[in-house]
Order: sequence, then structure tokens, then C-alpha cells
Amino acid sequence: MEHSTEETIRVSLTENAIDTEAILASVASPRAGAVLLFVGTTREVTGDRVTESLDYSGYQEMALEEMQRLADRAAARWPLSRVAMEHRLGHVAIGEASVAIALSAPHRKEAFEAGEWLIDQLKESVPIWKRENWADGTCEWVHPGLSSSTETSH
Amino acid sequence: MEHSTEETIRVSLTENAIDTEAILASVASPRAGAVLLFVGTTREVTGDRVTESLDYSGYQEMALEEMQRLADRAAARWPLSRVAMEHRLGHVAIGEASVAIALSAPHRKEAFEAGEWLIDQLKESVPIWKRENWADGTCEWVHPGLSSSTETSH
Amino acid sequence: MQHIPVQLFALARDLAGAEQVTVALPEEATVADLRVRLFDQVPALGAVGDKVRFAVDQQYASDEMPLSGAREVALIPPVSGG
Amino acid sequence: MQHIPVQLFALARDLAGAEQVTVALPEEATVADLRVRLFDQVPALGAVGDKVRFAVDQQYASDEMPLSGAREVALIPPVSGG
Repeated sequence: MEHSTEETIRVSLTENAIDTEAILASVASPRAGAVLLFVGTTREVTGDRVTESLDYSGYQEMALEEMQRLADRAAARWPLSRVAMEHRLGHVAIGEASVAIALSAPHRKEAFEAGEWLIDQLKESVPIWKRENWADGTCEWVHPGLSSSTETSH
Repeated sequence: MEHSTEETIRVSLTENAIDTEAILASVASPRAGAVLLFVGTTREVTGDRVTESLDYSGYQEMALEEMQRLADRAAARWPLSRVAMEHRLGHVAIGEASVAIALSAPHRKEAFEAGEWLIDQLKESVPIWKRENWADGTCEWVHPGLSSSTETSH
Repeated sequence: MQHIPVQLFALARDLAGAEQVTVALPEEATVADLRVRLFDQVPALGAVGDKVRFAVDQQYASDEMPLSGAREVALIPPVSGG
Repeated sequence: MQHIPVQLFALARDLAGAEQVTVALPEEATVADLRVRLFDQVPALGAVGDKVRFAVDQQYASDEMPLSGAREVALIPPVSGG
């Protein structure tokens, strides 16, 4: 599933392994002096619990729209050459990439700023949800700010 | 040419194209939630001058030592899982990578901070020099802070 | 009255036991009215409480936003992508 | 007296027309003494002026550092890698 309203910005969702090399290649630009790639991967241990795998679920149409809006805002705020964002959906094994953000810019400072801003914003607003499958056999949706999936409302 | 005193840090110099995928793969870690790759590439236009190509020359033994020292300092300052730094030497065409820095960390904030610090420091202290081959046929060593290669001393 | 299908995701979908819940509201209703009515109608959604946002036509919507003319409405519990 | 070969790079190498210049200095000489003597001996290096650093045994050295026992000395003009 892919969304590309401008040739300089590509956002996508995939049920397959994220191809970081293809994403890097997609932001190549002769005007760029800096290329930045951020990859978010599944950690095996969070606190004292062991994660066996993850499942990502998304409100797909809106997730693509929101990723496009974030990339547009980044491109308006920093002089970026190209931006690519891809998020994985479905079952994700430990150590595999769940998200990749790549961008190119004339200078490195703006590349780092824009890259960090994009992943921070993605985690705030793109409607995608992670379900942790713990090694003890239980699983749980992750909803930051909600104390627990089994607690009742406050 | 490669230098690897600890398995968590790899620094290298190469006269071949930088293999970004191999560098990314070398920092994979099950403890990492974040992987960052920075690639510096040759820009075609700097100000109003057109660059045709670059040649990088290094004090190789010290360059490797200095890259290792920077990576050690970064690993002491931030909780990093792995660090890889590679710099290209010799003739580099427009659009090709001259440097790549990859690292993995449990969390993204430290990955961005350490990545930006490493490239900033590398550009300050690693003894490697760039010669710009301009489209007009002239060429010039780049020595930041020196006004011109042809001026006499002050 | 308008009948608004509200899409549910993640824990909200599990709590409601449905991918979608339809809510009946007056024509002049806003997102705030939808919020009250939806939680009345499906008490199990209380577990996601007031941390949820609503999206109208694939954009986050303020509580004041009128729902008339909305093509697609969704309840968005706190997101955890990345 | 000690005879210290000083490695040159980039523009400094082009200016001196050599990859290395050997400087004779008293045993107790420091990096600061080397700096003065080298620029006296090879005036063409003046074009890189006082922006250069020196490395002793592959580490940047302060002006106060003594040169006795140094295995490798290099003149490091402002770097431009990256």
C-alpha cells in the first residue's frame, strides 16, 4: 500500500519485511549532502518482560494520510530534498524493523532535526497500534497513557 | 583497511564504494530499539561552483585511531549497542557516499544525539582531506579556516 | 437524526467486540456529542476512557467539529506505532 | 640533537613538494619548537600558517609536549573529511 502525491515524498505501509536499502535509494538526490535513515526495531526486553513478537494493526487510509501530512510539514519546515517513510503491519519478529524513515537534505543539521521530528511525530499521531505478544503467552495492545487493557474506565 | 578492537565498534577506510547495507547490518542488535544511519554524499553545487568529483586523502593510521577514539567516547557517553564508521578514500564521483556512520541503541533519542555528535566530531578531528575537482578544470584542497590555497601566510 | 458508523481499532475493537458501531445522533451533533453517546451505548469502551481522539474523514477532529457531511468517522485510541 | 621526520598531507604536502620533511631539534624540544623550526626551514608551508595542528604517535599533541621518544610526527592542516 503506497501513497505518493509528490515525487519528493513517499509514504507506505507493508506487510513484508521493510527493505531499508530500497528506502535509502529512494531518497538519493544530487542536491543532497546528507542522507539519514532511522529504523525502529523490536526489542527483546522491555523492562523485565520478554517480548516474543509483535503485531501491528493500522487504520490504513488515515495512517498513510497522516504520514504524508507529517512529511509535508517536515519538508515545509526544513529544506529537504526527499523523504520516505514506511511502516510495517501484521506480524513482526524480534529484531525486525517496524518503521523506517529516510530523508536527504543539503546539510546534515537539518537532516538530523527533521529525522528526529518525523519519528517523534509518527509515534504521536499516526494511527497504528502495536500488540505485544509476551513470552508467557499473554498479549496486550499498547496504548500509551492507558494504565492497562483490563482496567475499567476512570 | 579496518580496525576493530571491540566487537561493538567497527571503524574502517575504503577505496571502494561504501556498502551502506553491510554497515547497517553490522550494527544490528537484539537490545536495540533504534538504528540510525548517516551518509554524507558529494553535492554537485556548493554556492555558485560546480563540483565534478572529489578526491579524499587521509593520514590513514591516525584516521582509524581517531575514529575509534570518537566511537569509544560516544559509547561511553550514550548507551549504544554497536557503532560502525566508514570513510571513503581516493576518487569519489558526485552523489557517491564519502562517509557512513551507523549505530544502534535501546532508544531513539540517544541514537540521534550520538549520530549527530559523531559526524560533527569526525569533521573536526579525523585527519582526512578533501580535494574538490571543479568543473572548470581547477582543483583545490579544502582546509576550513584557511582563506585560500594560493594565498600566502598571514 | 443521522446514523454514524464509527470505526474501532486495537483495544477498542476488542472491548466492543465489533469493527464498527453505529450511533444515532441529531443532525447538528458534534464530535463531543458523539463521544458521550458512543460511551453510553457501548459501556465496555469505558476502558479506553477519555484518552481517545476521533478522526473525521481521516483527520483528527476537535470536539467542536460538526458531524454533518462526515463520510468516515473513527475512534482513535492512543497510538503505538514506530 | 634529534632528527625528526614530519609527515605532510594535503595542501601542506603540495606546498613543500615532499611527503616528509626532517627537522633537527635539541633533545628537549617540544611541539612548539618544532612548529617554529619547520616553518623557518620550509617557508612555503607558511600558506597553511598557524591553523595547523601536530600529531605525535597518531594523537593530537599540545604545544608543550616534548618530542623525545616520539615515534611518528605529522603536521595536520585543517581537516575536511565527512
